[in-house]
Amino acid sequence: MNPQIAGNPPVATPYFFYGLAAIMIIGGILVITRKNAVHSALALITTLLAQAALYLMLYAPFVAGVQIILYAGGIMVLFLFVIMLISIERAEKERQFNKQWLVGIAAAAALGGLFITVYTATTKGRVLFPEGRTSYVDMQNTQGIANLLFDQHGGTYMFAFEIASLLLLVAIIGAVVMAKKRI
Amino acid sequence: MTDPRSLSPLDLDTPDKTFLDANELVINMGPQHPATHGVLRVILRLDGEKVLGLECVIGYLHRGVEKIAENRTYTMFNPYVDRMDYVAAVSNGLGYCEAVERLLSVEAPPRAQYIRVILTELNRIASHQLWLGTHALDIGAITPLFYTFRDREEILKIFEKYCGARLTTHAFRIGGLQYEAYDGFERDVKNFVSFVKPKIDEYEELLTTNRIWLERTKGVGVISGKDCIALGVTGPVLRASGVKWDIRKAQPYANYKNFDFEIPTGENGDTYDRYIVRMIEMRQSLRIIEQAVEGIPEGPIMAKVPKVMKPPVGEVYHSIEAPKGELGYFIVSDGSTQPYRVRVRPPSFVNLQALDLMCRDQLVADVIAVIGTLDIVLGEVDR
Amino acid sequence: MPDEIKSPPPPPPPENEKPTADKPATPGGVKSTPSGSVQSQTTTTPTETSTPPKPAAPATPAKPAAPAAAGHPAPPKPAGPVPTPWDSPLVAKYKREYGSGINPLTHLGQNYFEVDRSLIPEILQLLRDDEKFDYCVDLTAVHYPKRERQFDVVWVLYSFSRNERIRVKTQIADGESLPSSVPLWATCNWLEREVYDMFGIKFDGHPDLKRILLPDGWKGFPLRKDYGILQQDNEWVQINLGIESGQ
Amino acid sequence: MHAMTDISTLHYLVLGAALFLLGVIGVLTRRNVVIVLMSIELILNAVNLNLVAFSRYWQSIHGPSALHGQVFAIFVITDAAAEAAVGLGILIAFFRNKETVNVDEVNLLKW
Amino acid sequence: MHALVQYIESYLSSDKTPGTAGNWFWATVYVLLVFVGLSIAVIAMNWLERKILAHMQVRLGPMRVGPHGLLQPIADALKLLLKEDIIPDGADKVVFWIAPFIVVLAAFTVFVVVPFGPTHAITDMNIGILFMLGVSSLSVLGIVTAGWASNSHYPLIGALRSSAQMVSYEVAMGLAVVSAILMTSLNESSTGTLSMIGIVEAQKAQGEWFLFKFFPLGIIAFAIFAIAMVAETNRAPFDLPEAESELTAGFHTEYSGFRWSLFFLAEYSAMIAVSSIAVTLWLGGWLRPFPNLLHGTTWDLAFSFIPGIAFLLLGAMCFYNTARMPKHPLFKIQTIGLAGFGAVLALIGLVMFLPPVRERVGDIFWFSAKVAGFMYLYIWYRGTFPRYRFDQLMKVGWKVLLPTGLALLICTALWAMRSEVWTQVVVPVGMGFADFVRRLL
Repeated sequence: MNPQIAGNPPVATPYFFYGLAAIMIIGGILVITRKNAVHSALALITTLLAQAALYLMLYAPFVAGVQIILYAGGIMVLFLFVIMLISIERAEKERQFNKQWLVGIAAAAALGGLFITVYTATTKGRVLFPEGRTSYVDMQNTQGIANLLFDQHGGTYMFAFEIASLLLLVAIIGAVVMAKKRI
Repeated sequence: MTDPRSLSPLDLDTPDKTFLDANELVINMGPQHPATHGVLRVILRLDGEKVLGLECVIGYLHRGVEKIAENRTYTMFNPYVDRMDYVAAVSNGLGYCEAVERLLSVEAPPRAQYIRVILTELNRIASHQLWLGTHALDIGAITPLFYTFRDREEILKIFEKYCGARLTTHAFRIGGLQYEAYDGFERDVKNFVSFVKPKIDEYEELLTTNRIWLERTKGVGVISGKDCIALGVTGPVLRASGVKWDIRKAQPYANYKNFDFEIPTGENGDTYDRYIVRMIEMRQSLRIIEQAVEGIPEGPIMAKVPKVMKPPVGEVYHSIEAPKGELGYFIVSDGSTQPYRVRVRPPSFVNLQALDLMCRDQLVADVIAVIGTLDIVLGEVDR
Repeated sequence: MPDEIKSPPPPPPPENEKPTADKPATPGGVKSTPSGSVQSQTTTTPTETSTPPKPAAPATPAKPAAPAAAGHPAPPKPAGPVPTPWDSPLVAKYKREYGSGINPLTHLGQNYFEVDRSLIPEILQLLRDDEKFDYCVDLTAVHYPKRERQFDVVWVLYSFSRNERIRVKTQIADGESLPSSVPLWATCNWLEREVYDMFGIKFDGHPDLKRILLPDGWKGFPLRKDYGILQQDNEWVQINLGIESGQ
Repeated sequence: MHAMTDISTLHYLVLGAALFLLGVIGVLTRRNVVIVLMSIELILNAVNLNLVAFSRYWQSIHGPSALHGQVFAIFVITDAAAEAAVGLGILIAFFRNKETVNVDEVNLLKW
Repeated sequence: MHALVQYIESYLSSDKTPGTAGNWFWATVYVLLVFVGLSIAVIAMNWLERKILAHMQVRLGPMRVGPHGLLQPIADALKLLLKEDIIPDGADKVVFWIAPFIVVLAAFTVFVVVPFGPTHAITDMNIGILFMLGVSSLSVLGIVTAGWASNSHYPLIGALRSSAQMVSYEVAMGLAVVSAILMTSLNESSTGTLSMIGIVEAQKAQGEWFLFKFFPLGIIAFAIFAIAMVAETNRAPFDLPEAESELTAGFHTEYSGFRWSLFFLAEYSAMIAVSSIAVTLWLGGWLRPFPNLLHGTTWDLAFSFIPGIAFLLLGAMCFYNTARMPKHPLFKIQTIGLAGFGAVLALIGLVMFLPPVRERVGDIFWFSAKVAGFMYLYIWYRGTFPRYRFDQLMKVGWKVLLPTGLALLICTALWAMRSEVWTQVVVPVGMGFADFVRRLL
């Protein structure tokens, strides 16, 4: 495996990675198997928080913060709201899996096979993504992202930023119109 | 669920049964509820948060006072009268005694009438203070309750000194008073008036300009003067809707005519106006008490009334201005020692009828505020 | 205050000997202070009274002809004031129009009409619209079991503009019904419901005539004279409150 | 495990792939629309994980300012928020008219 | 022993917070210190709230348990521990059990980044304020699941209402925070930072608290945050869900005993957390008043005495009350208790005068004093304001706070960049327009 990346102390010991990965996998399984929608929502929340921790290990604190605020604090509240408003006890009693669940599993297995072959085939001799030497200073992460997003001379994502805001505007109006009782 | 194909896609106002938009919810605000001032049960028909209509179910505190009256002599029924509107017991007693005096065509001596006026006005202030405390508590302001109850304690002390009881005082007798004013009565009342005058300003400071209080009371539970008269609503609620009518001025009794005081009226008959009207009424009562204490005449405190009174056959209707509105007694006498029929016209019972009209299209939270502003006492509603 | 005192012709209420109230079966010999007798009137034999009271619980309010405790009431004092005919421009106008059906009287300074049952809706309408009696203070009834038309129904009206209060009385028999005055004054809605609840007088045209103070299933009308002070609707109490004795 | 010195990008890719698979299974096999929407969130999370992992790899080559992966991850999160909002809006409208939440009962193009 | 003292010395002189320095031992020590301090604060807050509210309402408040009710919070805690823990039948056991922990988790993890001093914070994350807002938004999840798990109609409505309230006021809070952070980038050294310690350093560098920066804007931002934070913790005028004189009861009605006390604990720590954000962002965190105006050693010395004096004053209050305690033997224990308590406070005051302690304790004292000021504000609100109706509450949230927040953000940005805006926007546009007019004529 690749040697220690110079300059940057690892955020946490590798065991953390395996622990968090396990939490995420189990959470994911719970999300798709739970009968009660609230239980699967809670499982999804644990997965999201574990992923935020993983981001910290990948030296991306800003994305971790956004993940907690937006995903766990925003979207999941939306989900819980809707689950409670629609009060779908009746739906729990019914069959949880649709008729073609077998086809679904088969397709997923095929996709899994594809991933495995790709990963194993390419790493026979050499490392798929060899780590470089340069170190990166963690303290400047937010500023780094800001420079990238808004700075003229750095690769600017200004245009993408405006499109994203447009997308959100459309989503807001769409959701409101959709949920209104009488238009 | 109707067959989906029959619903044309544009037909969006079909009634839906989900929790999300149950279009008519019937909620029962039961007899045991912190904000219904006693055992009143209100059945609310709601559209989400808006009140479509409500129906009051009363009678939980019905003790059959009028039936008891027919089995008691006139003097024995006197204490029962205090148990109806237990918050303003003194004015109940005044109404009943004056009605029977009218039946006997007897007049209480001037000294008795002055002391009666003082005690009734003190009782009006106490009733308004209790109203303000509980009304503010319902809307969420905790502090006024403690201020008003501390000051109300002073009045109850005077009652206790005068007639031994704090709440159901049974202070008056038919024909005058039982007890002579204890020495120092005038001094206590004067001290009380000077003590409570700045305190009422304190209540005003707490609430009158409190932005959230204004928002919770302005434009809530509006009722017009015309509707008030049609529904027979009287008292501060009627005056707040702009009708300048007070029995103490319109048909003076217990020589109210030789005290001068104003009658406050409001413009748009909402909860805020009723609050202002009652605050001014408290101050006017203080003025009456001051004038009465100055002018207490000497003389007997009891008119010549036989021990076992047998009023002549006949009937009389006499009403006074109780803190909640017009409290009337319709007494029919058949010449024996016991009244043949005593009908009590309770202001709270009639005012409560207006609750449905006032709460129409308000929000659930406002129903509590409107019940508070009507100032009903269930003892009087159910009798 | 009524100045002149007339000789006391017997007024509409019945003669005085009528046993004033339905006294519970007071045990002979026991000093019948009303409150005392009420408490001691329990079904089991109360130990403290000297002679054992009749064990039968006064469940069935047989009208005991208990001798009125006060003995034969003294003859009414002659001096009592008595209703005298009342005349005023208003009364004159109505007298001309309705003649016998209306009988204006005044007693102790309070004026009232005694109106025949058939004229009631008309008179009330006129009083409200022409004479501006826009506030119906009260509506109640009085039960005279001895008379053939047993109930007196009384409206107390008040006019803000004239600052005057009058009463309108009418006599109806048991079982007869009256046109509801809710269309005239909205306040009569609950008042009529209470009169129905207490006396059993029906008002046709009332939007929702049902009991207001007593529970809906209650049988019996308490304020009638023949309804005992201790009587309850045993059946309702047994069913709803589960008290076997019904008390 | 002696070779456990450090977590390479490959570890993250495998984890992302696993999450992706779970999401796909969820979408394909579940009948409840809410769970399907949640599975889509899972898929988007898996994508995010890969992006941030690549961002670390890219940083190790082009120096600390190469945070393209993280910026892109933020855009994916905003998109997920928009998608969730509209998806739930559709769900509410759908539930109000059809009283049911099951995906396979939405078989009419126009009802 | 000497090594230990030397080790502590080495830490005290280090310039980095234990978290950033990657020092596991000190980080855990700090975590313990902060949480012990927090629980003491919550207990003190419980007593203070009841006493101050009582005195505002012309009554005495708890007097019976311990001198002047000082042991009342402990009695409450014991009662809550011993009370039976009822789980409503049909309730969702798992979710019912998890919900309070989510709320407590959200309320407590906020303190990881709260800066009590330049080096006195558990860790100084690069995304400090973002982390705090994120974690405090997690408590909404706890409340919603609590309402759902109680399996009854009214707590569900109560939960939905209070979470709707918290979500909508989070938006307003975010805007106010952004405008404060924008001010951090104006001094020459830093390029604007999210880290809490960085923000306070910026205020120190710029020589004034952000409350007074850009005169009206700072105060408006602070006002928006102050209102939003009261709504965020469901307190005072916005305490609609709990104090229910209407129909819907609060979301934690089905809870009892220990679980209910968790909600109670979470509410108070959330209050302290949100006020510490306000203090850090606008009132200059641990900076003592007038750091630049009255700087210089004499002033520093004078200000450093204040913590000691404050504690001595508290001790004096206790002794004054012991004197006034009635002489009846029944009160003997209480007088001794109060005297002891006063002695402890006086002792702490004296210790604070020792030179080594004096320098270091100043930061923590000023920060706590400011947060205590906010706590008093909370209690004062509760004493005076009636309750908002739910629709008014949402109206204030969306129609008042949000627009002002947006306008505030724009104005702060424009004002902050006024030189650049002038040179790069107004001037060229003006010139172009003048040229256009000249060509017309």
